[in-house]
Amino acid sequence: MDFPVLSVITFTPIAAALLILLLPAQRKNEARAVALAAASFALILSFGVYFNYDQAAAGYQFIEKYNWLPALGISLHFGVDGMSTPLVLLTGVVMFTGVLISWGDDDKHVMAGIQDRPREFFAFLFILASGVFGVFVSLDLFMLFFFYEIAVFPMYLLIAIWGWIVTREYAAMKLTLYLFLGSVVSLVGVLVMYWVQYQNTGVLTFDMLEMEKAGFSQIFQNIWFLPVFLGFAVLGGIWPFHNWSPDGHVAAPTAVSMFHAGVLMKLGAFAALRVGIMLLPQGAQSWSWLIMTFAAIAVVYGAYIAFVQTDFKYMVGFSSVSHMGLVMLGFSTLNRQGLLGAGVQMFSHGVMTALFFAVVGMIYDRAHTREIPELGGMNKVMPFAAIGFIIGGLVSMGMPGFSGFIAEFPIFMGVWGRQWLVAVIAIISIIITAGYIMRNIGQVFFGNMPEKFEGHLTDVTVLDKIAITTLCLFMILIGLFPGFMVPLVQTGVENILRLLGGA
Amino acid sequence: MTTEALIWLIPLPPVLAFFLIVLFTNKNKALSHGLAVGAAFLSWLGSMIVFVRALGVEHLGEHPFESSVNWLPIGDTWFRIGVLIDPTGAAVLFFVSITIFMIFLYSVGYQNFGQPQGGNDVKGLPPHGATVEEHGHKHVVPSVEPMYSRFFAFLGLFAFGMYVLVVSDNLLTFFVGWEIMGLCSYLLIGFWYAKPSARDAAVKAFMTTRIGDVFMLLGIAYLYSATGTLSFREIFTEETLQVLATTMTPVLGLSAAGLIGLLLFIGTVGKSAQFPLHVWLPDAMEGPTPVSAMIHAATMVSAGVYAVIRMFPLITADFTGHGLTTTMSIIAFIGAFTALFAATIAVAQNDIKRVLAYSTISQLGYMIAALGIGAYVAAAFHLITHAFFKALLFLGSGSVIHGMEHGVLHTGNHHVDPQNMFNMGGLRRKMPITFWTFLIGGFALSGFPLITAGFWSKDEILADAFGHGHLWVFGTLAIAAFLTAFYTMRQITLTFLGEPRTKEAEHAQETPWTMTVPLIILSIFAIGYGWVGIPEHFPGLGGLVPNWFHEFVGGTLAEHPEALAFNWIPLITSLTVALGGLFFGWLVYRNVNSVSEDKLQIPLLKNKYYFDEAYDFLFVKPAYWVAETLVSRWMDQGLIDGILHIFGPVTDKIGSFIRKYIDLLIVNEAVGDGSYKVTWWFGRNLRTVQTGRIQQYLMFALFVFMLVGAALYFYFRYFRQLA
Amino acid sequence: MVPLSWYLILAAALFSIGLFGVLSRRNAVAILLGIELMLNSVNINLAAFWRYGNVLDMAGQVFAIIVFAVAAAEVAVGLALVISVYRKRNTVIADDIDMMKW
Amino acid sequence: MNFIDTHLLSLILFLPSIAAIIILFLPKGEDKLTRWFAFGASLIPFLLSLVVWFRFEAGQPGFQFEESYVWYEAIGSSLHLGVDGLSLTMVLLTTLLTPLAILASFSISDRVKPYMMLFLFLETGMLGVFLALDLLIFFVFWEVGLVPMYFLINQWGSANRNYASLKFLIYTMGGSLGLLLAVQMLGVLFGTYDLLTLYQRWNSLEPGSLLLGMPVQTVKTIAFWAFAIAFAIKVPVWPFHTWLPDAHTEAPTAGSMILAGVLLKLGAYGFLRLILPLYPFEAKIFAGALALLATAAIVFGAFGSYGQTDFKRLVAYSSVNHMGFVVLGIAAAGLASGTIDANIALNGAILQMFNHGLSAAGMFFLVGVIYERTHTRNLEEFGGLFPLVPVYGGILIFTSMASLGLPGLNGFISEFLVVRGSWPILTAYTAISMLGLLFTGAYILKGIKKVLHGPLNEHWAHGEHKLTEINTREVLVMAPLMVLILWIGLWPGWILNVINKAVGMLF
Repeated sequence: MDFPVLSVITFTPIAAALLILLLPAQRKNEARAVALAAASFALILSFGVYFNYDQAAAGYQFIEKYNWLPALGISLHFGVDGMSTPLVLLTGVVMFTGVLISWGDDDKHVMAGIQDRPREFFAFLFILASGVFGVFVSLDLFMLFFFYEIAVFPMYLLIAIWGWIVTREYAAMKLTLYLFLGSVVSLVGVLVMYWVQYQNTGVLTFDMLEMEKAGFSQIFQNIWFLPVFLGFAVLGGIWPFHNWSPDGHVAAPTAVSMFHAGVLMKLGAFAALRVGIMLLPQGAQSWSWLIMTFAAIAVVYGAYIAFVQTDFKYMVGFSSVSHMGLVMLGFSTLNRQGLLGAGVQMFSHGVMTALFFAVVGMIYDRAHTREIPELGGMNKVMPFAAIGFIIGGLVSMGMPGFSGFIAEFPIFMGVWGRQWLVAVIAIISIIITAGYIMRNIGQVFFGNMPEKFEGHLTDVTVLDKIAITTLCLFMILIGLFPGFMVPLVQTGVENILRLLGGA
Repeated sequence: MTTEALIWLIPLPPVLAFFLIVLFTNKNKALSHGLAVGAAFLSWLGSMIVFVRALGVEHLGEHPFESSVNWLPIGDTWFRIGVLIDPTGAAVLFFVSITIFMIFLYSVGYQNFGQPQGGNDVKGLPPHGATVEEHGHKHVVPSVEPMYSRFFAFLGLFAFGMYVLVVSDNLLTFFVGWEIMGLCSYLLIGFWYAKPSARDAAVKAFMTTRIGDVFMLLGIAYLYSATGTLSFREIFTEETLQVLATTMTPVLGLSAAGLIGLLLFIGTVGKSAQFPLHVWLPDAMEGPTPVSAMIHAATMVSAGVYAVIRMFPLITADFTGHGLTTTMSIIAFIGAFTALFAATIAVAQNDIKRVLAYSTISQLGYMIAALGIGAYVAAAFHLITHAFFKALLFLGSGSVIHGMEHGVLHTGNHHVDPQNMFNMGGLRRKMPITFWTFLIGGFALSGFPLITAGFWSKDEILADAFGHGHLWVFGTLAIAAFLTAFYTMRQITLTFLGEPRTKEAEHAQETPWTMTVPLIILSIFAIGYGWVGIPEHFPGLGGLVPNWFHEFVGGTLAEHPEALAFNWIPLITSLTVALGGLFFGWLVYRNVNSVSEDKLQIPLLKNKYYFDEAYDFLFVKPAYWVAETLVSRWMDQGLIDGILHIFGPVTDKIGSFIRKYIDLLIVNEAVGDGSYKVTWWFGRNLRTVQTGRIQQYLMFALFVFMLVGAALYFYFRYFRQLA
Repeated sequence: MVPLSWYLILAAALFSIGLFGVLSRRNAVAILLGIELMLNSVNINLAAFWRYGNVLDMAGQVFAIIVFAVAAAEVAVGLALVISVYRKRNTVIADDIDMMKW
Repeated sequence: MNFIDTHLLSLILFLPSIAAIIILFLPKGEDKLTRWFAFGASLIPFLLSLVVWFRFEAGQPGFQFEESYVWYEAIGSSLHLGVDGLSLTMVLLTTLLTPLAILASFSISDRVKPYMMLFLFLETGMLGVFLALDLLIFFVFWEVGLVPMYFLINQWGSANRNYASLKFLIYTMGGSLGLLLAVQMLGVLFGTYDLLTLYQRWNSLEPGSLLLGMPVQTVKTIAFWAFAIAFAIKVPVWPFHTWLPDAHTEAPTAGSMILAGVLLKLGAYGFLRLILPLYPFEAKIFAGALALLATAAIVFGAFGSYGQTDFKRLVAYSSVNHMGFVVLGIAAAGLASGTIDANIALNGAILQMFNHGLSAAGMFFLVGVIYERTHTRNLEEFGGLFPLVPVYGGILIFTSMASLGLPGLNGFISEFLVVRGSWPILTAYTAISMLGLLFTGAYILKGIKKVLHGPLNEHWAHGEHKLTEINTREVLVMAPLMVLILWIGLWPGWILNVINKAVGMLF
């Protein structure tokens, strides 16, 4: 591994953030340009990682290891496997598109994107991005935690400063409390694991590859699995700790919503998988029923609530609660298909919901309302966005031919393998999803346009179109050729199954 | 060319004519009717050749002309279709081809070919006549039918249907022809579709016959699944019939043969307008007259009877010779009843065509009754003779109407109905050819002794009924025969005899040759055809000509029906009823000059026993109600959609319930914001400790310090020693 | 010569006076003076223990000197604060200086 | 050339989509170009399927022209295509109707590009179902077909289109949830979705054993109904039919043509391709229930049709009535599979699918033709139009007669075969269904009577409302249909031979 690609990816955003902060405040476009450059760079690198990952070899690759605090066995240990590689790519994509759509247009009639202090905005956004990358790539539990917190903290500022004026303080505070509470709980768990592992093996290390071999006792795993898993899963929006996320989505500015739903929630899910399931497999075995229950509830529950939302962003927010529920459902099956589906679903949902929020943001920037009944006829002014949203909608209702189906189908298969009843219950969500997606598409894009909008709305910008296209491409690509991603995820799944004792 | 090949070709010319006219020549009238009449002529020629060749064959019954080809692949075998000409077929082909040809020819004149185009004629309505300028003064002449070509196209298709039906060797293609005729009758009855009456009559005809057809289809399906074939020759083998006769069905204790026969017969009831499905036929008069002739005489209704004749071996499969089977008695009853019942209605009709229509129903009843009692030959015989003279009568009546219309156009008084017999009278002088031919037809219909064909066929039926001891059938038919003679004479009297009752009648004109020639030809057959079937034991005439028809057609059946011993009673009966009926008819109506003087205008009869009204009330209206209200409104839109529409709101309810009472209330308030509130509360209440007064802090510090100091002091002072 | 205890008593008394001053006076300057007294009492202790203890060990004196320095710095800062407060609010009464309090 | 030979089916399947994507890059505003391109593109699959049709060896058992590509290894699903006599007939129908439908929609001038693209995608969706030999692929295309149709209705439909399209989509998706679950279960049980494998292994489960903690029979029964309901909604069988009149009525003309012509067949095809082979036992048990629904569909469909005042709804209900015969035949075959009667019934059912495809498409097109001119579908507002549009009238009567089941035209053959086949098996139901057959006549004649016959409604006679005669393009759309209708009516051997052989080998 000549070129330390992972660490470069991880630290590019934060470097860019510093660079941006050095720029004078009024040089908005320079700030944007730097941001875009950095995002593109990260995207290209993550593509590189994605396509250079050797599926035949599987396992962890692009490994880098630097001592950081040897005394405590903390090292900067990076590496990706089949599970995290797609997520790295996802982060790159969302980051890139996020920058594009929040490029902003200082023209006063449009008021799209971010005009207010873009410099700071992008800085914080990129710090967040670094954190996200870090979590996905780090193989060191301490580092993982470290980046985790880095990812969570800028959220507060981003929402509180650039968010929707009405609820931003409330939402930001709520989000922060939830997430820190969760991470504290899991931190306790992590430290306990650290010490117990020390007692068992006599080696002080946070290296997860080592800790996998720690051989925690059944009792220990049963006790500590829940705190660790749930603590992380809070960020994954698991029911009943999901409530921060819709509020957060709604309050956050568009790009942040994209990051938030598209990547941050995956962060939680991924950490829960990496730390919870992979380090405490037996615990996962014995608690899977509970996780499955929570997940199943979340799936249906989220769909139902989304069905009745009149606020466009709340609708999307709850739909992602439902979809993240599917991810958790996949985890809880602990079998091949389920985990595979969950892995793909993390990517698929990330792209899809990012697209959703992007489009919703574009509409809100122009119509200045998110009340679905007040909207209508958007297809006339922004056909491109309409098509994008429709594709996203089809993905979210699990329509074959799109990534959603590729992801959900194996999840349900996995559930069949465990408990067919849950599959039967959870499947209801598909039809409800179809219901609200189609109804709202019909209203927002094809309904009658209120006369107050006539002639006042403008089409989306070219950058927006690029962003939409990029996101759509991934969903269709995976939908038509599962081979693009599935085998990769499969290698990761095999590793997990090995830890689970070849379930 | 082999006879089989020829038979294959017979139906083709008319259908070719149909397509050619529809696709290409419909703009050109002359070309169109040229095609149609030419086609009819070709088919007639072919039929004649086939007929003559058939006469030449010994035992045609055992070795008929037949050939067939694969048509439908069924499992490992094929369903074959083909042609078959056995004696009955040949005989039917003979009269069918002639009448069809005549009718085609007649139509040319009837639709006023060569007349000018009417000024205000529109498609879909009968022509109103055209005004022409003739040396000085303008006067109105009949105008040519606007849809002239279309008419011939339809006729062609119709003829095709009939030929297919006659020559087909299996029930399926038989049914095909049968239905094609149904379609054509629909199209032709509704030819003047812009007239609501015509339109409704067409629908009525189609639907009523379709009721029968549906049952017939079932019968065919049943027969097919029971025997595995639909070919007549294969079904009518000894063992097949035996099997059918012996297998019992749950329905009315009928044998399979009986049930199938019954189902097929219901088809006939529809087609041949037997009671209770007779209602469509009189309304069918809405069509142009040649159509009526086609439907009533030559083809369609005959087809019904022909079906029963074809199926005769099946129907009589379990018939031992004495004691009719259930099926046969049903058939006999319906036939006899229809014969009488229709005759009574005919007595009170004033429309020249309606009289004939009802007489047709009644005559068909004759044949059906005859078949019901097993008089195969007699039925076939009457079928043929009737075809001739009834076609003659219809065309004659058409000619009369045409003449009257001429008068109407002349006077310009369109309120005069040219079909009402009370507007006529004395036409014998105006249109002699029509009169004489009509007279012949009428006499044949009433069975005027010895010279007319009707006499021989009808007499044979009566003789059969009497000879086999079905006296009730015999009685009914006898009365019917009397009525027949009576209303026929009434018609002739009112139409031709006496003096013209209206100016229109005075100005009536003889019709062109294209119409009269067919009349003449047909009248020849109406007389001559009877002589081929004179019973050999008939006094006097018996020996002169051999009963060729009996031999020939009888040969169709497996066991040849024996000739009936002669008996005076039926002969005398038929003589008396025929002559008596004619005489009374003349007596009563010779000086009746207006409807009011007619004693027989009984409402019950005039309104056909109120059958239309009853059916409308019993079937049509309920059907509408079921369709529009029950199924569409209540079941589909009400019940099913109602249930579907519940889903949306229910989802909404559940969703908002979860959101309101679980998500916001419990998850959000209790768990989420709740924890934050608790923290807040503690902070709010603990902050009073912080006064900001340094002295207080220090006091507090000092106090604590002393406390700790004291504690330590005592600790060391005592516990150390204890330790 | 004078026994050690006398010095200690003196120091204790001085400390108590200082402490009393700190706790009782409302004038910020007075509080500062109190603090000074307490610091000086400490110095006395240090000096006394040096003299009666191991003379070669200089720790006592060193600490005393450190205390001087600290005291001087403290007085400087403290008085500066007091003066600026006085400039702003025309008072040196500790209780009235409550803008940080909520 | 060699490539084409070896990839015939996948070419047929994907060419339309490729064409659709090309359309995306055609210059804007070039409606004429777009139309003709779409038309031409849809002709290619038709020609290819003709090639397949003629190269197809009817006698040979099993599937032909098989192709298999890796698709979703992870869960054991591959893009496995192949045809037998049954699917080939349907493929031919689809590839024939699509160009006609596109030709029929040349009159569309609003957003031509997306319209044509959706149409071509729709074709791929439908073909996929017919060609798939992999359960998952089957399901994929089954669902994919919905989307273009939804937008065709929702975007180019008439007044009530939102309701209709949503009802169509949600209803069908909801119906296929059960199918989805059952498919997943099969996949989990056997680790593969390959139909040919499933046929054997699913049926070779010994009855005593347990599946997912339930006896095999119970599982099979549930799965059977899951399949059956999904297909029954699509067919549609009474009482799942109410989406159909709405969808048909609101859809654009060409949309209804395809909807009636092909989409309904998907359901019936599902019965034939999946239910009968996978659940012979359950099919036998529940054939009665199925036949009951079918009969209800026949009778109520006819009555419902008779009760309509909207011309298009009338025709829509007629589809319910006609597809009822298909299901009746299938039920009969399920009850007595293997017997000659069953074969006849199936022959009839499959042929009826094809025939109804022709006649229903024709009928809907004709309704569309007059709707485009008069902008009304209310039967009461027509009347006596025959003199104004003689050619149209003739075509309408011809097509109506085909759908009425007039002997000599195609409808009769199939209906007769169904009746003949089910009579000995389901005598009572067959007898009752005759009532439906009777009323078929009633509503067809009602349609003709109200539109063509009767006194001329002067409103259409002159002025700006003057009704114009059907134009050449429209006649060209009808011509192939009419030819086929007549041809099959007179000489069904050519197609029935293929069907019959397939039926003989399959069931």
